[in-house]
Amino acid sequence: MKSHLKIESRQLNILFDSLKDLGYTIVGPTVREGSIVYDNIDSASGLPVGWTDEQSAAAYKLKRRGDNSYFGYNLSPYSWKRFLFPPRVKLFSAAKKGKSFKINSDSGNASVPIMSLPNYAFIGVRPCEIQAIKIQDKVFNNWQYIDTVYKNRKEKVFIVAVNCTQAGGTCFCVSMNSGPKADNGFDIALTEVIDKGGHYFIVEAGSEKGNELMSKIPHTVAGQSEIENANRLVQTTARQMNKSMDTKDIKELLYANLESRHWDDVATRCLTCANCTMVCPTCFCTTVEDVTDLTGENAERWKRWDSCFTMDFARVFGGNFRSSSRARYRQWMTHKLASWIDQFGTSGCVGCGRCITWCPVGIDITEEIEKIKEKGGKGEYFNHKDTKVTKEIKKD
Amino acid sequence: MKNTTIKVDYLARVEGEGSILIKIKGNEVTDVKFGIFEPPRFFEAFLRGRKYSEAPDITSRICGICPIAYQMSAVHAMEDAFGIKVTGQLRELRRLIYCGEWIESHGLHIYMLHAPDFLGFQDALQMAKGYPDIVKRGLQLKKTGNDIVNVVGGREIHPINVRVGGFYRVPTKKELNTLVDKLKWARDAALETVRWTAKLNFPEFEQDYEFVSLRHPNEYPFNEGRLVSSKGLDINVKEYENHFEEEHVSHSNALQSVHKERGEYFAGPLARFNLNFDKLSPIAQESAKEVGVLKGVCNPFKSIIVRSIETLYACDEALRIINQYEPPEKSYIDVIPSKGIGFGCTEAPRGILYHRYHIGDDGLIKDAKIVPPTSQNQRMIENDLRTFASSNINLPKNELTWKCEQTVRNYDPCISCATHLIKIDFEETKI
Amino acid sequence: MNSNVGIDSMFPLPAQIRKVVWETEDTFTLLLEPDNGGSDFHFSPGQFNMLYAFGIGESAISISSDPSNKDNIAHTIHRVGSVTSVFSQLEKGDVIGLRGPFGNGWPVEKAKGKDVCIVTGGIGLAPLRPVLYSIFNNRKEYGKIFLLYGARSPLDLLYRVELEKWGKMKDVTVQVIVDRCDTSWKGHIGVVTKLFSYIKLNTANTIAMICGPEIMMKFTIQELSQRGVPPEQIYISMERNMKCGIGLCGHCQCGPKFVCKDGPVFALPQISQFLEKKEI
Amino acid sequence: MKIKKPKVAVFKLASCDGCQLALLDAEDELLAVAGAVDIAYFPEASRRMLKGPYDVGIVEGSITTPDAHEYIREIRKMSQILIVIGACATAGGIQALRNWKDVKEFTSIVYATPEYISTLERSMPVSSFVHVDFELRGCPINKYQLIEVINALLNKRKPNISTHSVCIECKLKGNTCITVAHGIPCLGPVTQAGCGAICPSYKRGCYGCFGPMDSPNTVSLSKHFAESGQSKYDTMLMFRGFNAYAEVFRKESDAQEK
Amino acid sequence: MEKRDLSEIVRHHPFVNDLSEYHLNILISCVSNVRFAEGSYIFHEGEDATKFYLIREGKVALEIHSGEKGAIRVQTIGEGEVLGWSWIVSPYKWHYDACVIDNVRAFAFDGKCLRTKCEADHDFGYEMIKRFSQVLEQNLKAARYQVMDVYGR
Repeated sequence: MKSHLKIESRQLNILFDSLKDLGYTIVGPTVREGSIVYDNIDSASGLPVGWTDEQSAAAYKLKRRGDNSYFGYNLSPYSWKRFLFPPRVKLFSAAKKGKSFKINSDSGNASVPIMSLPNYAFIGVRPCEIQAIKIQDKVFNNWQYIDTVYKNRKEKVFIVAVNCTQAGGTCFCVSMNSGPKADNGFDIALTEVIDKGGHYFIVEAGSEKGNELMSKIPHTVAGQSEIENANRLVQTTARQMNKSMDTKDIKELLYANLESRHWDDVATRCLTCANCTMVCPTCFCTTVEDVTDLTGENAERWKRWDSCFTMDFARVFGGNFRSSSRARYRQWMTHKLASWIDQFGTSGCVGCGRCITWCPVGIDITEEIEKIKEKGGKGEYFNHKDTKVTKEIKKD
Repeated sequence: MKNTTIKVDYLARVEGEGSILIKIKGNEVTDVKFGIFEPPRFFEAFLRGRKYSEAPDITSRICGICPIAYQMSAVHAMEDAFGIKVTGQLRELRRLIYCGEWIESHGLHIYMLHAPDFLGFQDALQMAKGYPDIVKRGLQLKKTGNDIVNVVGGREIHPINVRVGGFYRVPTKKELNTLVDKLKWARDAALETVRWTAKLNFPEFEQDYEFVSLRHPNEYPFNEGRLVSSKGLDINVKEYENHFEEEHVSHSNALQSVHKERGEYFAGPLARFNLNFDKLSPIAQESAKEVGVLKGVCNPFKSIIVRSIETLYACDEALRIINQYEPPEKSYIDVIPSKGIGFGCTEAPRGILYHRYHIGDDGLIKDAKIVPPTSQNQRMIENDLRTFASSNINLPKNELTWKCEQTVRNYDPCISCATHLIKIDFEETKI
Repeated sequence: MNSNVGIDSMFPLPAQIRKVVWETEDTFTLLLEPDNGGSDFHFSPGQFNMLYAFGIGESAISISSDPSNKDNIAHTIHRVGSVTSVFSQLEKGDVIGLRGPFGNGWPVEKAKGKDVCIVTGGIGLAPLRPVLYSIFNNRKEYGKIFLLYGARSPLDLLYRVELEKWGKMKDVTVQVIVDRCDTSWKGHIGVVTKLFSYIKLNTANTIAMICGPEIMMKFTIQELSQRGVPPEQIYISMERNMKCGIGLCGHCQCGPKFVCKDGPVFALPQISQFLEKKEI
Repeated sequence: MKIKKPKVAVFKLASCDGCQLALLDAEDELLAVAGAVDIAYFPEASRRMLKGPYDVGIVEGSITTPDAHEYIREIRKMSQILIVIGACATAGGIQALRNWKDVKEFTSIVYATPEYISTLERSMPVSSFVHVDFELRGCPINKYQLIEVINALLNKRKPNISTHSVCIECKLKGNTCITVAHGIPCLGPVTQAGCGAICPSYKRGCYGCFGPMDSPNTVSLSKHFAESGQSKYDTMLMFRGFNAYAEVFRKESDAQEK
Repeated sequence: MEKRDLSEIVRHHPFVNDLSEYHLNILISCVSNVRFAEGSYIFHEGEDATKFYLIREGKVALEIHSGEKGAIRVQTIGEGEVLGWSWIVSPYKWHYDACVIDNVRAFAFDGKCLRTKCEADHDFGYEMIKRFSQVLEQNLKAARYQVMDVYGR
């Protein structure tokens, strides 16, 4: 069993200083114009001290907590995806050379030497976000071809996880098995405790780097009751969660309901604006843009985030595989919750609830699953033949 | 010159679609028409029933060259109607964004629209072949103006950040500081521009104009002040319509504004300069003195120098505002719309721009009146054409034609602005 | 198998055009030689390359040449968009970019000892030509070969000389059908599935490979199934909007499959459930 | 090696001039553009007015007069490729607000030819009269998009002009959604990207100046506005703005009046 | 040829190979053996549709004539297929020209004879309708796919 350590809250700044000493650029939660975002911060005072956020479908609000907690909020609008998998990267630049062309060797983000990348330390990574990073590892860094932009960034990052001591209004990590406590995938993990005993953090180190860092920060070995306090907070958080998703046979459910009338119903509400995919910590689709200068002598290729909700996404010359918004929403949800499992051996959803909070019209993925189940369950749209085929595919 | 007609069907290097027609019989100019055939767009009509808060964005679409002017006149008129006064840093930011528009618009006019006339080029792109560095300097100067509008307003054309009561978001100090080095360069470039334009060849042409502009007790006017003229006018903006009226002439899709008693008048840089020379910053005044252009300049061809001096002033003023800038707590003053009438008049790059709105209980616009600078100068432009053509009647036709075009360009007329309305009694139109 | 793994998997390598062959009015074949010589370039029938027109963009193009011929890597291209239009204007000696080969291939190994029935339409013949070459290179290892090929009109037929040559080979049946024509055409007219009337399939021992527009593949599958070819013996090649070619950009999904990395060739049971549904 | 430079002409119809100004506002690129193409007709910038035909015609402004009808057909004939720029040319512009008003009365005062009245009642996009090869959206257009279109034409590629929602741009920038976080009504989810999501970046709601995105669900958004307490009149005004006559927005604003 | 032998040979044709002996015999009562040489026309548009054919060998192209474009071939019918359905659909006129493009051997069935038998024996009539409606459905489907121009884009 891992040993639990304890840091007093007033010593949190030493953690910042130690990370800086190790050459890290610190990114953490901070208040910017009415929301808690992940941005560069210098010290613990940059954290959203005493702030929390209230989240529900299509609503987000900052509020005062009435205490001095550093991590008393739930989740920022954006995940760490922005830093590990930036929204726009240059893949290469190239120049014409006679009839041929030459790729400039140091031209793109893909070929940026790993040494010159920023050394990020992420502070305040939630357990669901750790799960999301693990999922992106499987997407980008798990077969013959890898995303070097992601891989190089991921390799260097130092992760300070913070376990959740309250549940947000759109959280359902318990259903997705991704929180409210992180068991691994971090360098150190903190649980913030404020009680009669004071304001302190229970710390677990999850890597050699983590142990090394802890050796630089004044700490004590946590007492049993303190550990229990922390555990109790996490357990309460799990119980507080008022959203859930039944994931049993969810893949089979969705595969069996590809023609459910319910997709038409969602399509009347869905704006196909793509917000859900942008804020999702695991969505990974990209497109490329080729550009030239006016002379046509120099060219660049850029990669940027894309979304299965755009009309161009599945367009080929002469047609579009998914021109209806019904098909696009179905693609997103079925991919996230079902086909992802076939592709990467894990669900693509971590239960962070961002797609619910940030959908401008408040479409709630957990509710939609319930409705599909209800309608499918009636047998009206449930095609038993299809489920059989699904099982055959599994064997394949 | 015998009987001849000078005809320019499509006047180039002005914003919008205008034409010139001058008929000459023997040694006499018998007819002059500065025609505007730009199609009318009925802004006053469709402003009715729109929310007061939409006026700055909608009226900015009257003109893509000076959208800030429209936004500023609109917000001041609305605030006047609701009895609100925007002060402090918010007021300064409004001056700053206006500086941006002046620098951009003047830069465009000096280098791309007007200077080619003096140097005998069809356009600035051709001029760039002979004077590459000068054209590049002009572009860079203009760009600095755009940069200000961009940072404060969100984009160069039809900025999105201006609202009644202030701004949607105020810039951070850091954002404004990115402009400082550019502006310092621009201030030097503007000074060079003053010196360069002063060396151009100017036709002998001086007229006894009535200059009309705003005048503010403490500053060179952008947004506020009384309306004054070189012939003794001194009124509150609210009284504008008591003293000025618009007339419809058959050859133009735009209304011509005249002083009720004295007829045509002159608005724009030359008017501002002559009526507010004392309020220019020291560096601007010095540059004027250096090139010998002083208060009382009455040659409209020299407006290119005055525009340069105003550009220099705007750079200087922008730097002053940025230096002392502290972001205000709130980006706007709360606005509670109420029934009433509001007036606004600000100094567009081309001259005074007057707005008047009648607002209902519901905050909706009941009636709007807008008088853009080009409408105000239109009659004077015709006058200048007549005088100029009469006194240069012996020039070869091509040369006279070009010189007449240049005479119009002295005013930097913005025809898109001028044709925001036509003579229609909207009162009778069912909305 | 792939030399360009990792960092440069997104970098196109220059490849010189050795020859341009116009197959029809709007379809042409580029014979390419990669910069490093073709010697490293191995591919399986059915794989594709991402071809790059400098500054314009990329297009996923199947390789249409004989896998045993290392000198000329052929791509038969239908001129439809801006990238392929640029390709259509190129000449011998011009250089384009190449990434690949990507994707899996046709089951040429599994088909050994069996009859092979190839059903294609339009440009769909191109990715199957390497299969025919492979089979003819190892002719004894295969049974009867059927090639059923549909095209828009007689003028749109690809590889006409080869079609004729193949048709004369022993135990090879080539049947061609067109959608429309004038009276000079003496061949079949109608949809490609009609050609099944004229051949005799040993359904239990036949591997079917289909490539063409999705709708054509759908009715071909129906026909094959009706005739009793088991689904696991039917293979199809899918088309999607491929951007990266290496399973990272997400564009080419069809159900749980990434067409670029799990396909483009699929055994029918892998994909049939999704193929049946609209707009998957 | 270089082939003859393409002849480009810039034409103006009913508009504010802002979109053609965007070309002059591209200070850093202007001279390069002028080097790559022959700007043969551009009255706002030059006295030099070469006759057609032109390789590329760029049109700003909407059709509001009978003369403009004829003019645009002439322009079409003269231009091998016709690009229309800005909300006026692509959707009738802000002056299309007249399309809802009774202009019969005042048009008959102004123009004597009654058979033209019906056409004058409306401000219409160029594509209602002639075939258009490319429509560049925006009130005003984004100058970088204009350069991109010219660049793409010169280099024979497809312009990188996205037709998806403003939301994607907004999120790429890293903005926090102002609708969700601050309750500010925003047309971003139904509006085409291209402006750089400036309004949300300045904490105000998008007012739709790039027109409808490629698959806008205005009905759902309006419903959400209503549920958030916005009046039908205010929602009507939002859709009836700078792209009021773009079909989807027009239908939605009409629906709000029912 | 003996009836017995004829029924054996006709039964080989896929169109009727699952027909009951009884119905096959009715059919055969109206049959004749025919040959057409390449280049000849079996029937022309507008003529009375007096027959249908089961093709045993060879190939027939259906043509439509349009003034300026000349003959357009829309479908071919070959071995194992059936040519002609107009005999069963009022007003019993051919809609195409049938041009032989490969020497044809076929069974011809007399339409008028069959129609009388269909009226007399509705079971037989229903059997015919079932088979010919399938031919019509396939033709319709094929025509639709061809119109879609799936390879053309």
